[in-house]
Amino acid sequence: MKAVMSMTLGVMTAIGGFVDIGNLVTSGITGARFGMTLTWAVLVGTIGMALFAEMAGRVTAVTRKPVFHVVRERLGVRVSMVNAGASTLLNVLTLAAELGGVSLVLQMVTGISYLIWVPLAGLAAWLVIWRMPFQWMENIFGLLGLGLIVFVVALFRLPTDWPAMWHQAIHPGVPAGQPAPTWWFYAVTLIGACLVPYQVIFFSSGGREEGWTSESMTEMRVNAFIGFPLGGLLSLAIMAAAVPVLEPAGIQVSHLNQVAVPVAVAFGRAGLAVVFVSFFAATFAAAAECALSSGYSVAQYMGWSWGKRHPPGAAARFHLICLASVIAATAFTLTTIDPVTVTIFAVVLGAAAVPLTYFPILIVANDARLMGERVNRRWANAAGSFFMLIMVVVSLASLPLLLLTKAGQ
Amino acid sequence: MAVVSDLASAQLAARLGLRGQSFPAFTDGNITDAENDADSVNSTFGSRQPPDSRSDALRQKMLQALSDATSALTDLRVAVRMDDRTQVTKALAEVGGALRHFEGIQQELQ
Amino acid sequence: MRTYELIGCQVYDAEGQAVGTVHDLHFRLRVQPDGSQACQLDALECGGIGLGHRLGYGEHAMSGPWPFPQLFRYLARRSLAVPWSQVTAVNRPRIDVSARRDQLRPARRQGK
Amino acid sequence: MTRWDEDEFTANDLLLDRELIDSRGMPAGRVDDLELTVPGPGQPPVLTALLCGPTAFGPRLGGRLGTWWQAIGRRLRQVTGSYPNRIVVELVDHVDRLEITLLTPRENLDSYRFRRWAEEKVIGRIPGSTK
Repeated sequence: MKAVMSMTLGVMTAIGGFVDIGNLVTSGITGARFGMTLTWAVLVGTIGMALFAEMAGRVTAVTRKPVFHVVRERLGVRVSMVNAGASTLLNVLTLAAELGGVSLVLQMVTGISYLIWVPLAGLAAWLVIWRMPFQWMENIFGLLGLGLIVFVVALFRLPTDWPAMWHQAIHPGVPAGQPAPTWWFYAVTLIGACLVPYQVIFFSSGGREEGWTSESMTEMRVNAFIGFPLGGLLSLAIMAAAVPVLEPAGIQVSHLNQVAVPVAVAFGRAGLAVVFVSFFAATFAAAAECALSSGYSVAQYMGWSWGKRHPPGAAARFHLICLASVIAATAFTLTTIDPVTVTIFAVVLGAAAVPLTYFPILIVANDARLMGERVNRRWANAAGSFFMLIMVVVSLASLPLLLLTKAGQ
Repeated sequence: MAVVSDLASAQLAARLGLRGQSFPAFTDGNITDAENDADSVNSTFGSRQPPDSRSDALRQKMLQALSDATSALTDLRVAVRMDDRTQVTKALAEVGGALRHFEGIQQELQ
Repeated sequence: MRTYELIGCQVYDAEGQAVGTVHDLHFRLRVQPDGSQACQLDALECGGIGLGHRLGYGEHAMSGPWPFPQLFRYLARRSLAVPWSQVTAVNRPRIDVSARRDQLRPARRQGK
Repeated sequence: MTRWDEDEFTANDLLLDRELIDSRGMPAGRVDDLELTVPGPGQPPVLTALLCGPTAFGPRLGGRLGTWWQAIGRRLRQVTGSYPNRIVVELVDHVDRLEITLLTPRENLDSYRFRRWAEEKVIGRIPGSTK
């Protein structure tokens, strides 16, 4: 019974944990502007994430070391330094976007400018890293993040034209009157939002924090193969909710509060309250995970002790890096750059760096000397290579599209 | 057209407010965002020089529509903050008018 | 002596022909006369593409993903093992060896 | 006597960049370089110590970044000269594909001052750092 309990808990936290500011913003924008024609991008991103998360989780469970711990031995000093450096910078940028998201949610609720909330959000995120036990952090915010299901329920209250949306999803194509490059740009942002580097860094390091062993393989696989896809479904629900409400009225999403409007139309104040709580939980959990991931990347590269399972004093430099990234992200967000724009840039730059983050996972999961009989099967390699190809294409297309469409104008 | 989106967004938010389906801070946030976006469109559009006379007439009409839109949004924000239902409904009518004005211009452009 | 003084050096054989750059050091465990064990530098692995070895593709233990095992085995086929006993001079970035290029046998990994 | 997982291996296989775990299971950095010494004339060099720290890591990085990294290391350790932290082979307990375990706790290793600085000057000062 206890195993089933912890399994369901794991799935729920994976669902709640999957969605972050990147998914909220990109799903809201694309739903309002392109309807459901970009459903395929969310599916590609989610399946790719589930696949590589399972591989990374398997490496962690078998070797009892997070996957990026082995990267420096595999890619050599220079290449792995580029990998660690790039993912740390990306983690800080994503952390800035997440802190911006948390502050925007608090602005939605209180009406007080988000800039006031940024330092408080940063301090709260750091306090969670500093003292909140790892399991609590996962469970509390993961479960609260489940509130996003309100978008799924809202679809049944809203005048949703299911056949038309289903048709759009099945026959993806640039909707009439919309510029093709912008459509492809948002496809890249949706895929990037699902494959944000910190998520796989956190998934595998978190697995080590929770002490996964070969016995916890099923729990890990349930998290990866059920938790993440359901998280992807939530992103689709947010996109779908915008179609019956925002698209007909010609409303383009450029602020986070517009993403919540469809639930207000469906359920009024009660619905809004649930959205506020789940938006807060999703972005706040992501902020804590981002800060931890920058600590994980640097500490695992340098061989320092890391993780929340040690008292902070025993992993001093790890906590120093986490603290520094929270301060840097808070300062970056306080420069009043619009958090939504920061999110788009973080997601697109993430998409550009995706192969750098995911390629080592594919390699390490194939080493029989490390993985024993848990090495990648043929299907895992075939699917992994297929998605790696997609990731390379997405990565090559991301920056040109960013410049061409001036971040999705 | 970005301004059409701002007008529609503010209109929807105000209607939700009137129907009690939203929180004051949330309605106000949506309308203020719309107003700020419309202002920035207004200022960037105003600074551009038209190439020839036909587009100059069009530009005058557009400038007029833009300033109507921004003032309508400001009236709406003020009304919502005063929480005065009649003022809000009046401002909503103004926003609706600006919206129809823009739809007219869009027909003309096609 | 430290590894960075060896790894990355260009190896030249008796006739001054370039054999390749050193990408790894091969060690063998030996029991010393006084009973203690020592980890002796047995040979320098040079030539070919070191990346394949680095990624772990040197020893047929990698099950995929296609095409990497085949690709890296092809790229690494020219890697040679230069026994340390035949090294005559080490002054970075050049290492001189007394043997001739064709006398050198391929790096141990291909055999296993 | 060090227990080796394999009796024939290469530096990249088992040694370079491997994580060092001290006798209490705490990470103690990574092997940034190896020290080889020739015991006598005509004899092949033998591994005598594992080296870690910025002054060991810098040269392997190479290029401007490497020299810059090394310079930082030298400044951090002017007290004991620029030679990197040395972990003699006799202190090594077991070497396998995953990690290298040592026979002493990491406090005994003269590892870098950055860890002590972070522990005492920054993290130690924040309440709750020892719980």
